[in-house]
Amino acid sequence: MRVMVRLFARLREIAGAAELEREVPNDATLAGIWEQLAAEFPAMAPYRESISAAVNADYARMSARVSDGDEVAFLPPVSGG
Amino acid sequence: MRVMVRLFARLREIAGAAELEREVPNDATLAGIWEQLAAEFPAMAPYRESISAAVNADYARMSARVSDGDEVAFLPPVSGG
Amino acid sequence: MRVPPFAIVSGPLSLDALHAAVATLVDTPGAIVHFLGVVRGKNLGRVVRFLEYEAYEPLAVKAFARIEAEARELWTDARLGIHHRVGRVAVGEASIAIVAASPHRADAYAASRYAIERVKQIAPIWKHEHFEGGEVWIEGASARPEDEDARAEARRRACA
Amino acid sequence: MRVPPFAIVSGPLSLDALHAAVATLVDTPGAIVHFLGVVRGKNLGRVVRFLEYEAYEPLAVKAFARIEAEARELWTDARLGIHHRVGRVAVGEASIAIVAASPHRADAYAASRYAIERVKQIAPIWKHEHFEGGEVWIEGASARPEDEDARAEARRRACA
Repeated sequence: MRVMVRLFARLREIAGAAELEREVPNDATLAGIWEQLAAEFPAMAPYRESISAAVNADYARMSARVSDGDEVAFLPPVSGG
Repeated sequence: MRVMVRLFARLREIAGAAELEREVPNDATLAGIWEQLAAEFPAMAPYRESISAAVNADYARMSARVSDGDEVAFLPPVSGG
Repeated sequence: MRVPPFAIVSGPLSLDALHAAVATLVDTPGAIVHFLGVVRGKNLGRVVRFLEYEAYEPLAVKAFARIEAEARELWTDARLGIHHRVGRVAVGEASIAIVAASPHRADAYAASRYAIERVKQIAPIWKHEHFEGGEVWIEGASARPEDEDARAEARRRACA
Repeated sequence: MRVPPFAIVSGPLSLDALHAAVATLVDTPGAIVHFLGVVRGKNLGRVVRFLEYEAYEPLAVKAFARIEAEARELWTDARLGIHHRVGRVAVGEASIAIVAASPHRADAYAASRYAIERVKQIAPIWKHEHFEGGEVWIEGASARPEDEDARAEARRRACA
């Protein structure tokens, strides 16, 4: 199945894109999609412990499964305000 | 000597005037001037414990002496804000 | 329009003008906190028609400056502006505006809260409440600027 | 101009519009507290040229609404508005405006402070600092909306 991966701030810069469409396994979790990305972009690996994730613009745990067509987001530590 | 007494809020209403020029003894304290006023306007007497006083627009203790021409103010409990 | 940071004002308060006056006093204000005290339509079960405020203006302005000096003993880099209305103030309008600016937000919040507590304690200002069926002078605290218990209470409320 | 209480905004923030949007949500707001976070000219010894903010907009707006819901669990009658800028923000300009309205001032102050602490903890917004000699992404807290320790810390700072 395919998901749209959204990336922000430094992660966006590492990937060179704010959105990436990626083919992932049917039973993929956010953690699995992250590992796939980190393999593709090794500079992302140091963010493994500090990122948050969202599915369809709601915060989600890394263990959450995703569905075909979902929008998945990986968020580096935030700094609003 | 003469002083200008300024009164506010309920005290002003009791006196029927915002300013009163009054003759006071040369060694008068604020407490003495207050007693003179409270004798003139008995409805002020209940304020004895709760008023504050000022001389020439600075807070002053009731034991402070005043000088000829001073502006003396008696302030009921405040309610700004 | 240039306005002084401490003033008694007849007519509507201009928060923008007060903000501008205070923000420029701080070298690098990272945080600005505004407080507006707004006239409520009910008080102690009474339906409020409007308030009328009276002040001893020169002493009130000095009291505001004193309050800022006290605040700066506690939060060195904070600056304050305080404007309070006199005369008739309608329900829903602001009777007081306080602007606190500081490099850091903790100090701006604390200085702002300290200021409103101290204004209520020591500023020579009186509220005449006109309600459905009558009117009454509101009498709160005896103004004792040097009362350390009152200052301690204001610090406590400011979470200092 | 009608504005929503929670928004990501490109271009200068209008505190007046946000104030109007929030004040009408409270039946009798006796106290309104504004917080403005302003871009400082120095950070960690660097001379800041400007900031550039990026947000995950739909999630940020939901995070602001979540923060208000949390605040209303603690201060039932308080209402919040939160606007945060994205894009380039100059030194001296506000990057965030928060309006808190409540019948009572203690709740308005607490809800305001709680809100800015929670925005910094969980809103999906990032600050790109452009300084003399370079640029850097500022990375603060890992966004963990359900982390009870973080919420407790925000309550503590709000003096709740």
